[in-house]
Amino acid sequence: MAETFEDQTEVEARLAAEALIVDVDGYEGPLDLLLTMSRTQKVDLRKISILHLAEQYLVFIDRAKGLRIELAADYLVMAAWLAFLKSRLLLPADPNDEGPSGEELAAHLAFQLERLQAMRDAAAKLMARDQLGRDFFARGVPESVERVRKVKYTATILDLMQAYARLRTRDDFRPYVMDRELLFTMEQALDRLRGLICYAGDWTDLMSYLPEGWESDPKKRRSAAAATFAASLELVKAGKIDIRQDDVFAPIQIKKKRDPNDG
Amino acid sequence: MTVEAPQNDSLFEAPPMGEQERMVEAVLFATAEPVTVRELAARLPHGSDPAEALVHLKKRYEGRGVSVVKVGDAWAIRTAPDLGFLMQKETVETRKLSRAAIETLAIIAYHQPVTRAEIEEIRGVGVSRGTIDQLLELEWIRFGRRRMTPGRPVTYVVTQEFLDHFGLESARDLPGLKELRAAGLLENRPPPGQGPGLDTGEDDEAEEDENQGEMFEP
Amino acid sequence: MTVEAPQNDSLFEAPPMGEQERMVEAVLFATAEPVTVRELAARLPHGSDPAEALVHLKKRYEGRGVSVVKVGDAWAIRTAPDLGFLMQKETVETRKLSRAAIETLAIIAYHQPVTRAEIEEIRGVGVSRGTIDQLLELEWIRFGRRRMTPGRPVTYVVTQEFLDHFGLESARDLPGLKELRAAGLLENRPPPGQGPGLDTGEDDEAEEDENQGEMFEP
Repeated sequence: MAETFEDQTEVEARLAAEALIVDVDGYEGPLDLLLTMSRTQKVDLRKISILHLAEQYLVFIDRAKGLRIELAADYLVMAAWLAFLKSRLLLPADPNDEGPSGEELAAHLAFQLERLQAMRDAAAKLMARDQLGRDFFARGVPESVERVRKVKYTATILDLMQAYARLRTRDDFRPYVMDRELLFTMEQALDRLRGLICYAGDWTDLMSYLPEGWESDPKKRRSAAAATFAASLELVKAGKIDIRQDDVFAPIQIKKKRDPNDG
Repeated sequence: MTVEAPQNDSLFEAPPMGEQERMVEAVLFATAEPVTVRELAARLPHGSDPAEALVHLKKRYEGRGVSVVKVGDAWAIRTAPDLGFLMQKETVETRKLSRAAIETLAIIAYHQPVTRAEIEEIRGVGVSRGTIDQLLELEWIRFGRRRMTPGRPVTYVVTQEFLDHFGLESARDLPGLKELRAAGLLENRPPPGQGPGLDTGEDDEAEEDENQGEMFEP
Repeated sequence: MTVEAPQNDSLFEAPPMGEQERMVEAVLFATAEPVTVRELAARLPHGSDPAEALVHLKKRYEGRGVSVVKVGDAWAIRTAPDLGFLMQKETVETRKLSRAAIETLAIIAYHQPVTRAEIEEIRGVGVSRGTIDQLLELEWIRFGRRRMTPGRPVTYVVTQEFLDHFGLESARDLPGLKELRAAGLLENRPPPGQGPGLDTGEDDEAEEDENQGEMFEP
């Protein structure tokens, strides 16, 4: 059955409401279906027969069920509610019944249908308006406002000083490591002295034995002096040289020890 | 004539109105989006009165190929609608909206601010997530204030883009709005007792009806 | 006034010139590219004379906020040149110099003229090209003389702008380590010996070196 309507437009299908197309999917819910049905009454929505409408709907649901068409729960809820409304409209009112009258219920349903129809009309009018990008147009080459973003960097004298102070004090926080390249070891001093000592027949200032390039830089000089002094003591101990210092803070002098065998 | 760069300095006098009109014209021509009076005021030299300049400008463009239109509280220049046929090349193919989306949009426009539950009540069917999403994505609707009712549901309202798209000065200019309101069709009328799928309104004490049934019959 | 849809049919007369002018106006406004006369002719109703309409339109916009200009052999509407400033919104953002930049700047200020290699030695980490560039761009440093050492590396010195910004009369006015310490900026006594390879001359580290060195002095 449904197939025979396949090619028809939705509108035609809807207008053929009396045949009651059993294509529930075509409707957006029970209210939509009811609104479509009400159109067949071809009267002002405020004057339609809700009773007639309810009967139509119930017949539709029955037929749909007969065709074993899956009906969404809200269709069945609506059917139950309409059956209830129908009974209210047909039977004399029970004076003890506290609920709303059938008339009120019917009036509200009519209001709902009319409101839905009104919104559909409004939607149609809205979509029929001239639309931007279809009927009227915006500027084709918008010159977007150029945001000239000027970044201004600031730094105060305090920032500057703190940065410098941080750099200069960084060693305090650095784990202690030997600066190897600035260190002259005793072994190096010993090697150097052993090689040079044979030429030291006379008392010579120990400081003149500092290696080349280690005399001026205070740090290197300190390291070389200490290593050379320690090496000289080692050579004295080994009996290779003599050492002397004339006064406090006077220069330390060394001399090759005369070899007893040498004569 | 040389125009001073904008100065937030009241020492400089505002430029003459004719000059202000030129400036508003330049700014509106330069942007595709509507520009608010406040933004115009911020961009024009200090002491300018863009609102007045707009009045002059609007008048100047009456009957021309483009016109100065009000969109919400902003202003824009748009081509005259009767010349749309010249612009086939510029036409933007918009995604076709589903019937559900169009109806939902209309309901939001005419009933705003409106909650999702209210939209569903009016349509008599659930509103799918995708429908609302699509409208939000088009920037035709946005979230309004939460309703001060239990659950504090969000509401939806239409945007400036919506007004711009449909050439409306404000939501009050929606077609047929007055008539719908007069007919009471924009009311959120609580159903008597329990309606189908509706929340409880106030329980109107049911009056006994004398003539049952066919009172709606013509 | 209603305009007929374009017809390539000479049975229809071309619209009046005023109407053609409106059409040209709308097309120029809405198109993204400048439009040639030929293209205008193709878009306007048959028999129109867009060249003439353009003359009228150009005249109409003379002295306005926007003007009709020729771009190559095509036409467009553009903001009047004297109103260009309206299309800019200047925002000034104040940002602190990065730590790398301020440290580099401090080293240059205290040690100028100084080579990049020297800055890196003092900082103990590499100095990125961007940091130097940023300082050059700020005009806080400039190139000094090349160092007469192998490779003849460039040196950096601070500029007058630097001195102005920091309120200094000369770079020599920068506080020395003693003063930094007195001001509480240096909490720890510097280690004996020096920071990595520095020699600032008049600070107390040099004194300490001398004192210790004396031990071996004759």
